[in-house]
Amino acid sequence: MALFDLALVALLLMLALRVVVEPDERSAIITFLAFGLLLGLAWVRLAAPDVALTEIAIGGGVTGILLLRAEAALRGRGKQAEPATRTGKLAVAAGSAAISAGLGFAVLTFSTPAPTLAPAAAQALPATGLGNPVTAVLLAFRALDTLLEKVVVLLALIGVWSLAPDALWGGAPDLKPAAVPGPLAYLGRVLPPFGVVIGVYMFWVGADAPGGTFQAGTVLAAMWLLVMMAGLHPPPDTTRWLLRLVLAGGPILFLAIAFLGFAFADGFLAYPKALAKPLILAIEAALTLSVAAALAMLVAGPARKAPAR
Amino acid sequence: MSALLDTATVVLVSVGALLFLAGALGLLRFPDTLSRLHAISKADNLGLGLILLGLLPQSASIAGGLKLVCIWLLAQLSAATASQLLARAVHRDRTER
Amino acid sequence: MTPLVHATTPGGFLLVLATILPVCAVLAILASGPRSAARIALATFAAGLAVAIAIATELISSGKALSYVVGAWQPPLGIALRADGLSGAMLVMTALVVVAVGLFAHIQHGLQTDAGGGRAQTTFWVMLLALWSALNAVFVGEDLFNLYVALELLTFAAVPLVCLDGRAETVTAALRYLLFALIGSLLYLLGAGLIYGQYGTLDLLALAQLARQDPALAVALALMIVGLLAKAALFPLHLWLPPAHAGAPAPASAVLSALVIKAPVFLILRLVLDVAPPQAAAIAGQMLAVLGAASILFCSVMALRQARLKLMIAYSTVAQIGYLFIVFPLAAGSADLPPWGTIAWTGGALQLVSHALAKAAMFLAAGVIAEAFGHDRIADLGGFGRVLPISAAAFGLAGLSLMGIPPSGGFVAKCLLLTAAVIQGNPWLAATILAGGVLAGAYVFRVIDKALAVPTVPIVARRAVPRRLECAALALAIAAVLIGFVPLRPFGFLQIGRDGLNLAWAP
Amino acid sequence: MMAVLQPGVLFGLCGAALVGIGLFAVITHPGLLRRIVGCNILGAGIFLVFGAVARRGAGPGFDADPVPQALVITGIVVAFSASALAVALLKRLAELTVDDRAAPDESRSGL
Repeated sequence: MALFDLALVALLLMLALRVVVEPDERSAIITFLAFGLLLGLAWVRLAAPDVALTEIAIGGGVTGILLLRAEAALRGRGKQAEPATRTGKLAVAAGSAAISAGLGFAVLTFSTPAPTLAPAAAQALPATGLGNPVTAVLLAFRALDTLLEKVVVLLALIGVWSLAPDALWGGAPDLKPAAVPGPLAYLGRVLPPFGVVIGVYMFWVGADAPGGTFQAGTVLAAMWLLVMMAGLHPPPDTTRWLLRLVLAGGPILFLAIAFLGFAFADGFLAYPKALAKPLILAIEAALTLSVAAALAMLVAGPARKAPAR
Repeated sequence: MSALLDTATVVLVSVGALLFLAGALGLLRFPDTLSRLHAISKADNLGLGLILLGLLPQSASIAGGLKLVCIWLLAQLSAATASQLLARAVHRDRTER
Repeated sequence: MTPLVHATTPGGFLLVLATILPVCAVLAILASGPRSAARIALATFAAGLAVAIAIATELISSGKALSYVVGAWQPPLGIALRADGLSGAMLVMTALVVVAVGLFAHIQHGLQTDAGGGRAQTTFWVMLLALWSALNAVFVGEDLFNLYVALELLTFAAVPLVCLDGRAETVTAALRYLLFALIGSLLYLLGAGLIYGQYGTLDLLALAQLARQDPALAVALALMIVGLLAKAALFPLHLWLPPAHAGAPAPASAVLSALVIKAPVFLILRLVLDVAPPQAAAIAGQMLAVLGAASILFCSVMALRQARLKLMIAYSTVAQIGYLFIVFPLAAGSADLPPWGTIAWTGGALQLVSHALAKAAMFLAAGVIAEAFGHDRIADLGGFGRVLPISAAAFGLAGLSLMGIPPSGGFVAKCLLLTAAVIQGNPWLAATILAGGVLAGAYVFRVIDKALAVPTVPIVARRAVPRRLECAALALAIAAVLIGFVPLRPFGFLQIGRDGLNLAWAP
Repeated sequence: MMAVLQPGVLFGLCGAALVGIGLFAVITHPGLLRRIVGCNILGAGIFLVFGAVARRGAGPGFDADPVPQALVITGIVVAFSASALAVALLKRLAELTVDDRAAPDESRSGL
């Protein structure tokens, strides 16, 4: 297995270097996507299937759509920063190498035995009623991070929306190409039912096995993007109440249950022991929808059509 | 019985992997996009099919086996669409030129 | 050594409210639509201010830090929140500035012809509220990863504020700011990962006891501090700040300059004082002081050379941030006197607060000037003091604080720092503090001089500006002056909740 | 030597190298889009270091420490949001600087 790991690491580093030196923008991005997929494999080798799913869905999937669309929009007029001078580049290369070296040194000198919270997490796991410790960390032990992170995603979305011209504020983004190729339209009709089933499945098993809100949300987001890009259903106006409700619904339910903890459990974000699992599943369900809507709208970008009044 | 199944797995997965290798070689060696596409899609479909077929006896449950079959079907669907889209793009570029 | 553990104190839930209330308002705005944004924001201001004051009152009455263990999951598995005296001061200061700026923006929005719900106005309210949550989360955060999420929340709230007007220059500034901020937070995150790998906890209180001299911790702290410096815009990582802060609308500039860059500074303070082992802290302190001194001198000169008022104020921000970094060697504690018992510590904290108030006042005054005359070219502002006396007064009073002239908060802060430098026999830092004061005097007087000038062609306002608008700036400037009346000695409030933490300083 | 080949160390070193590569790209690459990609490589390197830390935390009954893994999942989502915001800014900038030629033509590529 060590040989496999070494090959994987070598490949990852080669691809990363290729992304940096490749002159053609699109080739670089496609190389980056390959890098993202291989990274998923690395996560499997690190015994982190939850992260592997997230990495492949987000790092290899949705980021890919985002970057390729950006490349297409910027082609020929990509904004260039002032190019670095040769000495500047050398200095930065030296600095980056120093950071890498320091980091490698730190990784090699970590104290042994390695400190771990795995036993503590396993001990606290029954109180949550969950079987997947990663989900328990995300939605119980460190739920405050997850809650704030949801707000971060929504904030990024509002930030993206705020980049629309004033006249288009509140309007709909545009994802549909001028002419939808037949196969894409076909895929847009056939795949989403399967995708939705897979998304729901990932959310459902996430309580006890690898999977969970983020992975499921990303799959659902991809399906929605496919439908919008195939021109089967136009993106909604950003002021549509249903969209806003889905976006805010997950965090609002999360907050409501968090505040109820003051009255019915040990305080903010604590769950009553008997109800922990159903409550967490309810939060996860709402969050999955919120994540799906937010990620898809993040890829779709700011409004490009005036809102329907 | 299990030894027989294990042997089948080893053989099928090895052949599948070899097909992938052949597809990758084709991708690197063939001169133009369409023939590369041809090589990679053939090898991929068959290779993945053989590997999944080889893994089927190893799956612990019916549900697990069904998941493997689903993976193959979905991969078929996406690979077919992707090749179609790529071929169209090649065609469009040629006619434009 | 008895291990310190977090235990929820009475009133600890206030910390949760401080962090979560503005977020609730953001979600409410998202759910109910842009038209109600201003109303929800104004209601949240009242509630948030009340929470901040309640926290300060609780700190004073109990004399101990407030703690809250979120979800009753003890760290290191869970997350704790904690507010000591310094956090309490930051919370109150943040609430004051946010509320004053919010009222200013509300009056300013009222001047515009279109009804509420527009792009720039709605975005401003959402981002201001999110920013408040993020700042409070940074000030009460006790967990390194929780702090990372708070920092990212801060970035995502601050960047859209920079390019609210949607011009190409401001979008460029926003993009550059975003990239700097992202690199900064990623380096910080990397350091947090190394610390977890070495100690198995992300809890600051636990780390204060566990931390020892080892290479992983040194690398981690170096990465985190460099990342935070990029966010705090200390020389030479300040390049993103002037275009970003000068291009934003005045209320946005005010919060960006007064509050947003204080969050990374606050975290550096916590890392150096609470986590770093003494020798490492001493080395880091020296290096930070050199950069701080360079920042003061270089950016004061740059401020002096700016033709536009807002750019001048933005450069002045970088210079004033420099003062916060020369605190580190001056506040180096000794066996019998912990760092937070020194006068330099009090001076640094006062500088943090008084600069926030003064700088917000200055940017708001500059906003009034731009609103009235349609530009902010200093050369063409001759005699503006006759047209806008209140704003000129606000600018002047805020200027007192930046220069360090009595009576003002800045005077007390700089006086304490100067005294500390002299007592410690550190002539270079003493000279830097004095030179920075003189340079600040030069750039502030350049504007005051224009305000009082009698030009041959009297300047006329393009449009009338209501007095209410000017009063928000004046109120902040007066607050900055009032801080100058605290006594010149180590300030007890700032030491609340620090006594348990001197373990890292014991030899 | 064998210790280096443990996944918990090997991928940590890989992450360290990726951090350097990503950092170099973010600071020096002339194309702004590539800088955003560089940021993602930097992030990937950092997450791998977390992953290595998690893998080292394996014990009897656990393959890895779940806490750093959960942090990475949060981090990946935040990193994606950051990329989306940066890409939106970049596109807006291109629209603003390329004078106001009709509607920007991004519709050609569906993907």
